[in-house]
Amino acid sequence: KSEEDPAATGAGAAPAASQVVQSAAPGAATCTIDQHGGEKIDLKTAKVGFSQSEKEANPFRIAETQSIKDEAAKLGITQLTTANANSQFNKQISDVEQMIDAGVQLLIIAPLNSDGWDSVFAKASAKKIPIVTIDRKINAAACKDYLTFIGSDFAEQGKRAADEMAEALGNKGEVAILLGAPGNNVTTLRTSGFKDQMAKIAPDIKITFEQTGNFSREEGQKVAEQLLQSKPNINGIYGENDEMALGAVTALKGAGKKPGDVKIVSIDGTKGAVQGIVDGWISAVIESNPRFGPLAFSTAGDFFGGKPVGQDIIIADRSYDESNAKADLASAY
Amino acid sequence: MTVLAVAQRRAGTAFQRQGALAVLAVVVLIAFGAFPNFRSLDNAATILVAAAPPMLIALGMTFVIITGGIDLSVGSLYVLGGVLAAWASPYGLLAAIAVPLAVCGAIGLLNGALIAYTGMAPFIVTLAALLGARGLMRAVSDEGSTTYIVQNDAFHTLGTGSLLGIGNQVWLVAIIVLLGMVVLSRTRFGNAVYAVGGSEDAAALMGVAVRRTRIGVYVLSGLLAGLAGTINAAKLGSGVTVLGAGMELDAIAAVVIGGTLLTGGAGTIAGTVAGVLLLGVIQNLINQVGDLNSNWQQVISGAFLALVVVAQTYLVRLRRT
Amino acid sequence: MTLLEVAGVSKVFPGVRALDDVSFALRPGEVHALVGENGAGKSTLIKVLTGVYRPDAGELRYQGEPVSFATPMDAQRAGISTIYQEVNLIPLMSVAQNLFLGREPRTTLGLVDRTRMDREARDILAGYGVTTDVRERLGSLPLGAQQMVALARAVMIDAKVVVMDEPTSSLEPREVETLFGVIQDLHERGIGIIYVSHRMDELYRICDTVTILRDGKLVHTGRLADLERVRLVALMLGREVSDVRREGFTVFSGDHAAADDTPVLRVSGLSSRNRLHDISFGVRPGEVVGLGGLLGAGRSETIKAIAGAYPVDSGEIEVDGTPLRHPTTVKAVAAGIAVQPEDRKAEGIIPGLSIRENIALSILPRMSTFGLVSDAKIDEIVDRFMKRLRIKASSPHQRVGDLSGGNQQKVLLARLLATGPKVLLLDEPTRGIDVGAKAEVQALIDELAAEGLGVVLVSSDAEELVEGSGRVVVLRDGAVVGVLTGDDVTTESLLATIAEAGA
Amino acid sequence: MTTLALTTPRRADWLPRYGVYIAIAALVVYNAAFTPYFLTVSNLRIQLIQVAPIIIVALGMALVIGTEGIDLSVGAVMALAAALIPLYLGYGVIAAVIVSLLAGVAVGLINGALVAKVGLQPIVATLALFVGGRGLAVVISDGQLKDIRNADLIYLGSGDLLGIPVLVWTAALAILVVAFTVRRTVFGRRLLAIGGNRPAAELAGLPVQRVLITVYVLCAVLAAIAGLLSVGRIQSSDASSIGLLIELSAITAVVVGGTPLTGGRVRVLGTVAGAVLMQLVIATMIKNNLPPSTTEMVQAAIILVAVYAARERKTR
Ligand SMILES: Nc1ncnc2c1ncn2[C@@H]1O[C@H](COP(=O)(O)OP(=O)(O)OP(=O)(O)O)[C@@H](O)[C@H]1O
Ligand SMILES: Nc1ncnc2c1ncn2[C@@H]1O[C@H](COP(=O)(O)OP(=O)(O)OP(=O)(O)O)[C@@H](O)[C@H]1O
Ligand SMILES: [Mg+2]
Ligand SMILES: [Mg+2]
Repeated sequence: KSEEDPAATGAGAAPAASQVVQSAAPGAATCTIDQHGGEKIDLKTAKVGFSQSEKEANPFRIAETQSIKDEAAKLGITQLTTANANSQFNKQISDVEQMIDAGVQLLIIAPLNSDGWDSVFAKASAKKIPIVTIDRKINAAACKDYLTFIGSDFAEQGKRAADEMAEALGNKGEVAILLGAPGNNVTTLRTSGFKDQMAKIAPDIKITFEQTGNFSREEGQKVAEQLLQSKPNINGIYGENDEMALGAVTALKGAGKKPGDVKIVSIDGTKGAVQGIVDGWISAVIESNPRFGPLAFSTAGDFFGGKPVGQDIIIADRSYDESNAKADLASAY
Repeated sequence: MTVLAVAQRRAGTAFQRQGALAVLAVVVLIAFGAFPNFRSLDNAATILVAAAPPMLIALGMTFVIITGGIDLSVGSLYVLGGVLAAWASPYGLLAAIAVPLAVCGAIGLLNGALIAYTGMAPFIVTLAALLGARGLMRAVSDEGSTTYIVQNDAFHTLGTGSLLGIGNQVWLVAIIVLLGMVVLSRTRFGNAVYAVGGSEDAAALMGVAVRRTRIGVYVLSGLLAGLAGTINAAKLGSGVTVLGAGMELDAIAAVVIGGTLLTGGAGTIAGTVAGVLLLGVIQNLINQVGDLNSNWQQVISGAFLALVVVAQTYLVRLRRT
Repeated sequence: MTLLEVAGVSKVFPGVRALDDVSFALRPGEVHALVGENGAGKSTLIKVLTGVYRPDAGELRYQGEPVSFATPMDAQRAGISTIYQEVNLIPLMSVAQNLFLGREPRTTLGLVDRTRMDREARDILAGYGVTTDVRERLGSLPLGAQQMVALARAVMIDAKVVVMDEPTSSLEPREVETLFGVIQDLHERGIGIIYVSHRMDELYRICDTVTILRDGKLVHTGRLADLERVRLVALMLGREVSDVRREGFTVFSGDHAAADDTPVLRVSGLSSRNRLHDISFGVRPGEVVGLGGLLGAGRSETIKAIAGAYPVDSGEIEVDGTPLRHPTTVKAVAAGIAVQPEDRKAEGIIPGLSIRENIALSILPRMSTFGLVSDAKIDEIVDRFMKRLRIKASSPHQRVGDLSGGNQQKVLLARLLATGPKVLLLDEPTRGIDVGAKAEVQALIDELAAEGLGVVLVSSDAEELVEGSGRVVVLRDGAVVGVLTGDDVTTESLLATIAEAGA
Repeated sequence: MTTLALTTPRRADWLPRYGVYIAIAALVVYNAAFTPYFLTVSNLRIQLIQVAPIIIVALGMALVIGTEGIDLSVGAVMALAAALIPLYLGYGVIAAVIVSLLAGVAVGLINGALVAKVGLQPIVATLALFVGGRGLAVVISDGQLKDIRNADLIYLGSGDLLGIPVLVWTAALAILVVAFTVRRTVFGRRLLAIGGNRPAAELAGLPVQRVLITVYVLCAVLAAIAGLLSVGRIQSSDASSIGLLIELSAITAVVVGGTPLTGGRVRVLGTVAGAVLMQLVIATMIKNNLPPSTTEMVQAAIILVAVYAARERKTR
């Protein structure tokens, strides 16, 4: 028997907001099965492999894996094999290679890292297996090494976070960044995007503190505690994911601050964070939608059906603030 | 220690070595029956290629553990090696290999020197090295945000190319493992390694150069970890920075499953090889099962680890009586 | 011309001045006895001579040249090889490897030439009466054989000086003879020998000169022949010749048991794996029962089996009439059995802990209320036993690891006695301890028997065994091959029994 | 044997004993000079709160290391405790706490049995649960991070008692209990004896297996306590990240505090000091906004220096 969870009640009932593609710029590169190679097959009977990068232990990964599985089930794809690399890159490489050996005809990969896929590409292109990479991009040639990338633009997310922060602070003040795991592309892009945009739109906002919270709530809280103690006059905290932002919220409570004393902006759009907006602790959350299932399979379907598919399918991420938080809470993941 | 205890230990290690090989054989047979995909040659090749870097690391770890020591820094050195290799690749094949080996060897030397001359516990010295080497890796890759791309075809083929359908690095590792066996069982250094682990004081009184031997094994371990990172970089085509966490523990587990005594003085490379392959095969099987939740995977790996080690110990007991 | 010489060496350990301005000289071809009480500084002096310790003061001269050995290896290279007090070989490595470690024969490729190594090892060891398979782990050999390997190793390198620190302490008579043969041969080859032993008769048999240490100081050096036995002992102990003569050397006064007493310990049909076969004997209160036999006969195993430290397959053990089922060490101690293991360092003392902690170890529950130890109670007990056993230490808080062999042994005995046992199992209680301490320990055993304890005594020293025990049970290959009682308890009949059982 | 009075302290003996404290002092001085708002109550409070769980775990680890063992599973235990809390919070905080402590007991029994009865090397015995334990914890909490709203539990992790955080009180209590156990109790002395020479302890009739199992249970229970307090502190239960890599921090604290890995000795206050030292290092790095690379290399250096100072010198 577990504690009643008001946030949970009603959740799931509400329609999970599925991904929407940004209206692709005209003339954006596309890819067809002739360009890529390989023969047309029926997705239903195809052997599909999905390689997840991190443990399904945070909302994003859970939702991502689930949506792939659900969609496969929905389309009646029976031969779906999944593997999880538990954040060990070498494991992900051998996971995928093993799938190729097992003769999968379509690979959906959530890469742990953007580089280091040469051996996989070598193996896959030999068998002309199309690779759809989701959420993180791989630094290689689309339509050749891999088929297409479906996901958010992390730098863009950083930019939008900067906009929200600038607005919340009225273009002046001191801001701290809770960085994600060091060396992670997501971290790098969400940081650069935020900084560049901030420098452009609000030069009076100084970024005086950057420490990693490793995408975890506990570490986010620890770092935030140290921050608030040694920089009492900080005005804003940018969390590169919701977990760290929520850690910061706990830290603020601990430091006796009131909602709104320190503006918090973060990225992901998990229930907890959106609830945080409702409660007034968080100013804005940029969504990073993990429900890749429908888009991934429809793209693959089009591809095998001979239709051209975009090489860079960027999804339009929503954003939450006090205006829509309450309404959209249920559709957050 | 009483003479009998030693006799038991002896029987123990002898059996444990066979034990690891036996368990491996059993598991492989079961897999053959259960999973059609497991039987393919490609799959075997995949397992071997994936096992190549851990094999090198476990090889070095075997030497260290036989001297009664332990090396926790290998995981970090592995990543560092890869990053340095990719970073140095533009300067040619030689540089791509020499630079990581030089740096990792140097860190191994530092480990060994501190352990041999200050009498600090290997566990803590190499734990510090684990942190230090990782810090160094972040420093050269500006906090890990830059991933250096391998820019040397010769080096690249070392990782991706293959000979007789088996990856080049598998051949390379096989050769190194064989060399390791010779060094351990047929050279004075090898004997010294066993002697130091068997009884440091006795070894010293018998005129073994204890310090030089200790330093030697840590340098070796450092070099092999660095090389593991290097060949891995050659395979991945870049110096990935998000690797190696917990690699040291996998290596230790493999060595122990291979029947090497953590207390030192006894152990074989053949056993270690079996240990590494065993872990690799298990991983492969867990994947064969298809959609197994990642957390369950961990539970199973843990349970299996306990199972193997406990089984061995009891088999040893039986053997004793 | 002197071969090896030290002048005015001193060595201080925390709390102890182990060597105090000691001088010592060894001539070629001389067999030089180095004697002294436990803790006199013999081993320390040897370790200074062989580069294990660096002296705090003093000069070391070798073949006339001043030298200082940084490591034992340096000393070895210079031709000084040593057999240390505790067998210092590597149990997990093969006999041959132990013999050749560091100087293995190599093939043209520079690889170790196993076949040649094994062959040579076999030939060399044969000369020392060791005929086991040289590829066996050294550890599987009996201690005696191990000692022989150490000896062979020491003599193999063309040494100019051979140092032996209590080499016979774990040798059986036959092996001792082999050893003396070797020494004789070295002597003739003009090699200098430093010989440390607590066994008087050995010293007088083979040594030319003697140097006596007491409390780290030099008290006498000169020709041994000119030195009367009692006088030597008097010098060692720093007592008057007269009282030494009065007390004599062995202090056993004989049997205290009344024939009709019911046995306090009864062992019947004890069998264990392939080491012990159907061993039965009883010990009456006040009786000292000796276990005789050669090394490897299974005496230690017998004792450990009784103490619950060695698996028992069948057989019964009764203490004071109450049977001890599935004995564990815990049950055994509770039942009143106290065991002093053969290997003091590995299984006896806890070197890192203080004398105090070691003595109180087995009786902590009695020293405590509700699990809280009372230091007052402990101090009282510890004080009593340190006095009674004359334990020599800077304080009850000294690390036992830093004590000399004899004193470590006494601390161990103190721990056993503190438990107020009914039965004492003593495995080589006087191995490697000096005449003074030896006499004290023997007297103690006697005294305890007189108080009505049952004692089981294992000793490789036939004399001690015979004089100490009222009855001797002779073992061989883990089985009883004879029991000596009454007037039969003599060295001759003991050796005879062992011999004929062998035949 | 002329005996130099032991009362005259040995040369350079104070260094091993007080090295850690000196290091702490040095660090405090540095921060006082260069870090704003360092010498403030609020800072002391935060550092204590953050170090408390590590101290609690390290104390258990110190006991295990005292027996010449090591326990890699403490992080997994924290995760298990954390995972169970929300499942039973419905029955009230007491129930939840008890359940999570029981989880600790269970893990401790397994580790202890593997070490004492089966006779595995501690590092291997606990490696199994290190690998599997966290996975199990995440399975139990089916991968979900669960927010905690139970006031009582939050009080345990975030509340104050007489102006001092409950977390800190708990750590202080744990220190006292462990110190007392080691110094004054039969169990403590036996523990040290076993660490000093196990075969000897067996022959001396000590209940070796029982003591060993108890030690591992104690260690795991302390870890469980740390786990549930952390849940109360971060006001959510995240089995996948709670106590991650804490085993290394704990071991570091113990060894930096001067407890030898070879067993036979346990330095409780040293362990606490070790934990505090490492906490101060991290705090200093964060407050001065240094990148991870620097932090890690500095940590490495400090560990080496501290352990070098605290190491046992061999007389030669
Ligand atoms: N490593 C050490 N640390 C501290 N004290 C020591 C050390 N080694 C020896 N001692 C002390 O030095 C003194 C001499 O010890 P040593 O071993 O030389 O005596 P010994 O003559 O060999 O005695 P035994 O006949 O029992 O072997 C003893 O009091 C002993 O306690
Ligand atoms: N034939 C044998 N088979 C197996 N182990 C043996 C054999 N002979 C000796 N050993 C081992 O060698 C050890 C050394 O022999 P040890 O001298 O201890 O025998 P012992 O009869 O106990 O003599 P003592 O007690 O006088 O030393 C024994 O404890 C035993 O474990
Ligand atoms: Mg001596
Ligand atoms: Mg014996």
